[in-house]
Amino acid sequence: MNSKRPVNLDLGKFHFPLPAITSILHRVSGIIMFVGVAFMLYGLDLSLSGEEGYGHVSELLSGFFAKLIIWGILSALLYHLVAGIRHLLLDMGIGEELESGLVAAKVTLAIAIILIVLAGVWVWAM
Amino acid sequence: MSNIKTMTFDAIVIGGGGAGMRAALQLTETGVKAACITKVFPTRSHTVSAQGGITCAIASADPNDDWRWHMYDTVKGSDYIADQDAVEYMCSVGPQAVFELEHMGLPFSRTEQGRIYQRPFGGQSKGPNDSTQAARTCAAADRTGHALLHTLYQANLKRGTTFLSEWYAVDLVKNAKNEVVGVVAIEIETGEVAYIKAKATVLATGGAGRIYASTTNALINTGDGIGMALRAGFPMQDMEMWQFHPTGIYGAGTLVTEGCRGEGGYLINSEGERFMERYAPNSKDLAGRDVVARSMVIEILEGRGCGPEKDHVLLKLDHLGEETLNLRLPGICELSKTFAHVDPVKEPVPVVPTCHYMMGGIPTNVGGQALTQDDDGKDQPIRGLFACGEAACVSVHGANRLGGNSLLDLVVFGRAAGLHIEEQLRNGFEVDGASDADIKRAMARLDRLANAREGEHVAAVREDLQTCMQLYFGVFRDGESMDKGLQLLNEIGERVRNTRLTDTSNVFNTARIEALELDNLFEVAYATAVSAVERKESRGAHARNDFTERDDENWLKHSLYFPLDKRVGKRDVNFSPKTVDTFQPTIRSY
Amino acid sequence: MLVSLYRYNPEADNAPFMQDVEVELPKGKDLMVLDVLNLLKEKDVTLSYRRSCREGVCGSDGMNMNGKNGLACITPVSQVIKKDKLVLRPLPGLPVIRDLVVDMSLFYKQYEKVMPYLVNDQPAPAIERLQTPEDREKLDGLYECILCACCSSACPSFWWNPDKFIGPAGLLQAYRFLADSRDTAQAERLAELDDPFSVFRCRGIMNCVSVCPKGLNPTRAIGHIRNLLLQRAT
Amino acid sequence: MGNVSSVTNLGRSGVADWLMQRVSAYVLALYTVVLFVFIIANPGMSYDTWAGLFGQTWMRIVTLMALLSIGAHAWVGLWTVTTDYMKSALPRFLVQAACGLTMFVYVVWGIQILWGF
Repeated sequence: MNSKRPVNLDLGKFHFPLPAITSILHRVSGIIMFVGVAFMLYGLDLSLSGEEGYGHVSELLSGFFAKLIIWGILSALLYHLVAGIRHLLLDMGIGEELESGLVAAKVTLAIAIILIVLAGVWVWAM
Repeated sequence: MSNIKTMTFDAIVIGGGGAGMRAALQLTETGVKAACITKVFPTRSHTVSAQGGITCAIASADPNDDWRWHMYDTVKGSDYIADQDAVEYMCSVGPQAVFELEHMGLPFSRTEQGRIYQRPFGGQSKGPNDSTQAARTCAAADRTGHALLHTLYQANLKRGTTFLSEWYAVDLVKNAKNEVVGVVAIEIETGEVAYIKAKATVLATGGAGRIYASTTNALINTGDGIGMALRAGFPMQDMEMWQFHPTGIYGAGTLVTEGCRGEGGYLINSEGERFMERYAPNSKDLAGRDVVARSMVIEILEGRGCGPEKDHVLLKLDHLGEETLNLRLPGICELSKTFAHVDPVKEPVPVVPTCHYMMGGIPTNVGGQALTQDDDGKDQPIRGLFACGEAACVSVHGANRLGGNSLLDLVVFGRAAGLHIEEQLRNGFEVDGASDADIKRAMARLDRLANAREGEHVAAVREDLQTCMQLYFGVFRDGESMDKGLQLLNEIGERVRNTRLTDTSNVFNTARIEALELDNLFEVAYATAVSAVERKESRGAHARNDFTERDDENWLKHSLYFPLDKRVGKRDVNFSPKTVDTFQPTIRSY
Repeated sequence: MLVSLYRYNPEADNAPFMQDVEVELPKGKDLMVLDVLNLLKEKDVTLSYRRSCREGVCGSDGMNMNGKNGLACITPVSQVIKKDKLVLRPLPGLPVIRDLVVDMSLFYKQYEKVMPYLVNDQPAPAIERLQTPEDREKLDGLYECILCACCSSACPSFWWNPDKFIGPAGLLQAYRFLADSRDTAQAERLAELDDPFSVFRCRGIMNCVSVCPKGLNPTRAIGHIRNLLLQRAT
Repeated sequence: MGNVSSVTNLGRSGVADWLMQRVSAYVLALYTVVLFVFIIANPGMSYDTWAGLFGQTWMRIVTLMALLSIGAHAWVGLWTVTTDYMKSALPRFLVQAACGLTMFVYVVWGIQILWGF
């Protein structure tokens, strides 16, 4: 009988506090980054292969689709960086209380969003 | 019975609260093959709700403290019908039992010297010749029961005690020689019924405050052990003695500890008067609980109650300061906010006397051995049956229990029962087996419920029972109204026997458990009512309007209720402590 | 008010389902969620849930109320109700025995793993072991745990690894004994915790802190354990 | 009693994994910030400036360190993610192996880039 027992794990039915959301986004951004590294290495390879390759990269970067990819990877990177810093602060015992933890999560999200927007502006301004 | 599962142990403990787990620990430690049967996971037992502390002369607050002073207070508090040999045992062994708890890890609050913190509690003095308020209640903030219960569970885990957790004991199994040889129990999770066979059965099933409508007791306090013992035909002692705690939160019934008053809080009426100064000029708010509860009811009856209904009084704490409240009474602050919507730091807490503790129970000797009387009125052991904790009546509380003595009772007599059983078993104690018919008898209630096609729902009958007890057997009693109550109880009893179970499933059927519990509530209520009618005097918690005086000539006795003929007899109080002089009954004043 | 109940009876149902019941609330009184359940049970006795102390100290009636774990007995309906609806589900992540009753054995097993008892290899003195008020204060916020499982069953790390990650409740108790000046088994305790799952599955999301009905902080305790493990390793 | 270990976790102990992840996090955070600042400080950067930066030995070494940090950091992270969500051993092992291989490729590729131009 035991093995047949249902488990209440309908994630859509639960309330997740902000720190939990920052955490899952951290995880998701990490996975995106893992794939993103391939793009970055490709870009680095090409850009260092000579004048021609460097020009090619610049040219690539002017395309909308490439800009989107770059912005996506940058967003993941920036988010992962900011949320990661929250983790490092948490390790030092900062933001471990219910309230401070909530503040830390809000600040994390706010800074990440600002940086991501700025990154977007920067990418499209290039 | 071939079709019923049998589990065999040397000893079983029914109840996983403080007393049961202390007994189980003692048994396991000494190598007895024992199991603890508990209807809730052990740390959900009602001991967890105890707040203020465990009273014991460990001489921390006062290096000259003496267990004899504690003994004196306890005997006086009991209004002189506690057995003095038992009180002597509890108070003298107490320190050892408390130190053992500390060694197990109980996180007691501490003094600057690093010793266990002790706070003043009601009825504490420095002996017969010095009524100075003593501070004798060892505390872990205001969560002593929680700390104690978890510590005992942890100690049992360490020793590897067998727990049958979420098993419900249905009835005792008696053999042809009237020996108790185990219990029929039901595993709540699966509905499976088993005969749990043992040479020693310990009833540590706690109290039964749920016979009253307003109680500080947990919903599980349904007097299961008392019910089982009564159905098995064994007598109950002092069942009329129910303690009403002065400070149950108004409306909710949840307890706020006497420690509040120990730390300096006091009660006020609608005129803002500290009225206990009138009733107990010396001890004031720290008089015996029966005295304080009665004073409160008188204040309310005389129109000095608080609130729109003028039906409660107030417990003032704010003058103690936020720091003290947070350090010493953090749980109280939490409870007050949740249940009274009041922050004790700022406002007084509305309180009202609320049913709290059953002083009566299964008569036992100091070793937890359950007793009955033979035809000549002499004590006879019930072979195979033991009891400890609130379910037992050793009797150390007599007609009124002192605050902090219940936790001490649990550990001292849980331990004592374990010691005593181990010794009995070591000396080759044996009982006869049970026949199929013996086991079948213990399953009768299950069979009735399984086959009842018609009848009333449990909840309605239970509610009427509780209302009846509240109305007719409360803080003040009188003959006429109790007769009315008893008559009503007879009708309710008929309904109890005709309840119907609409849920007959096996898996975690809580409706079945509640139906079985109702039988026990009724047994306890009925024993209470009959005993209360019979004791024609006022003593301790038993206060009658028609017999307002204590009657030492006729009633310096235990009452003994015999369930088979519903008769109340008397049993002598023990006035022969072994190492100290008897404390003679005098007028009890605080 | 509409109450939506998670119902499952293994003897009758193949799968759990939500049952909507209309409840008439008494006016002018803010009931606790447990009171509502008791009202419902009077009408339908088959509804199953655990309860005992009804004052928030025994830890029996942990459940998921409108998406958040807590104790039914000390949660006023007004605090959790959304759009006049109360949704009651069993604690997440633990196998459901029936209705709101979950199988807590995995939870208890994790608790047992941390040696939740005082170990002291010195002979016991005739009185209590002394402890300064300052040392005793270190146990505040730790020993008060009531084992209701609200925290662990709100923790995704515990959902995914209930057999390996000790979970917030167990770790809080692990630290309660690590922090006790009377305990002499610190090295042994830490050795038992130094694997990638037991402690380090905590991702610091603090769901445990946000649901604890006693206001305790397992995240902080886990941080302390991690620091002790680091000190031990370096 | 409480000890659980897995052949695929890197450091064999929780502390070692944890430390590795934190140390690599610091390296990566620093590297990212420095690189960002360099790029932003040089708008419209020419190939020579770019290649000049990566032509220096210290930058090559630092970049290699960052790459190795990515390897360690991602391994601990991905190992946690896979053990969280993938409950049957073989698929989990295959995904973990694929991740490991990818990381190896990244590092070798990186070395080729850095020392190959």
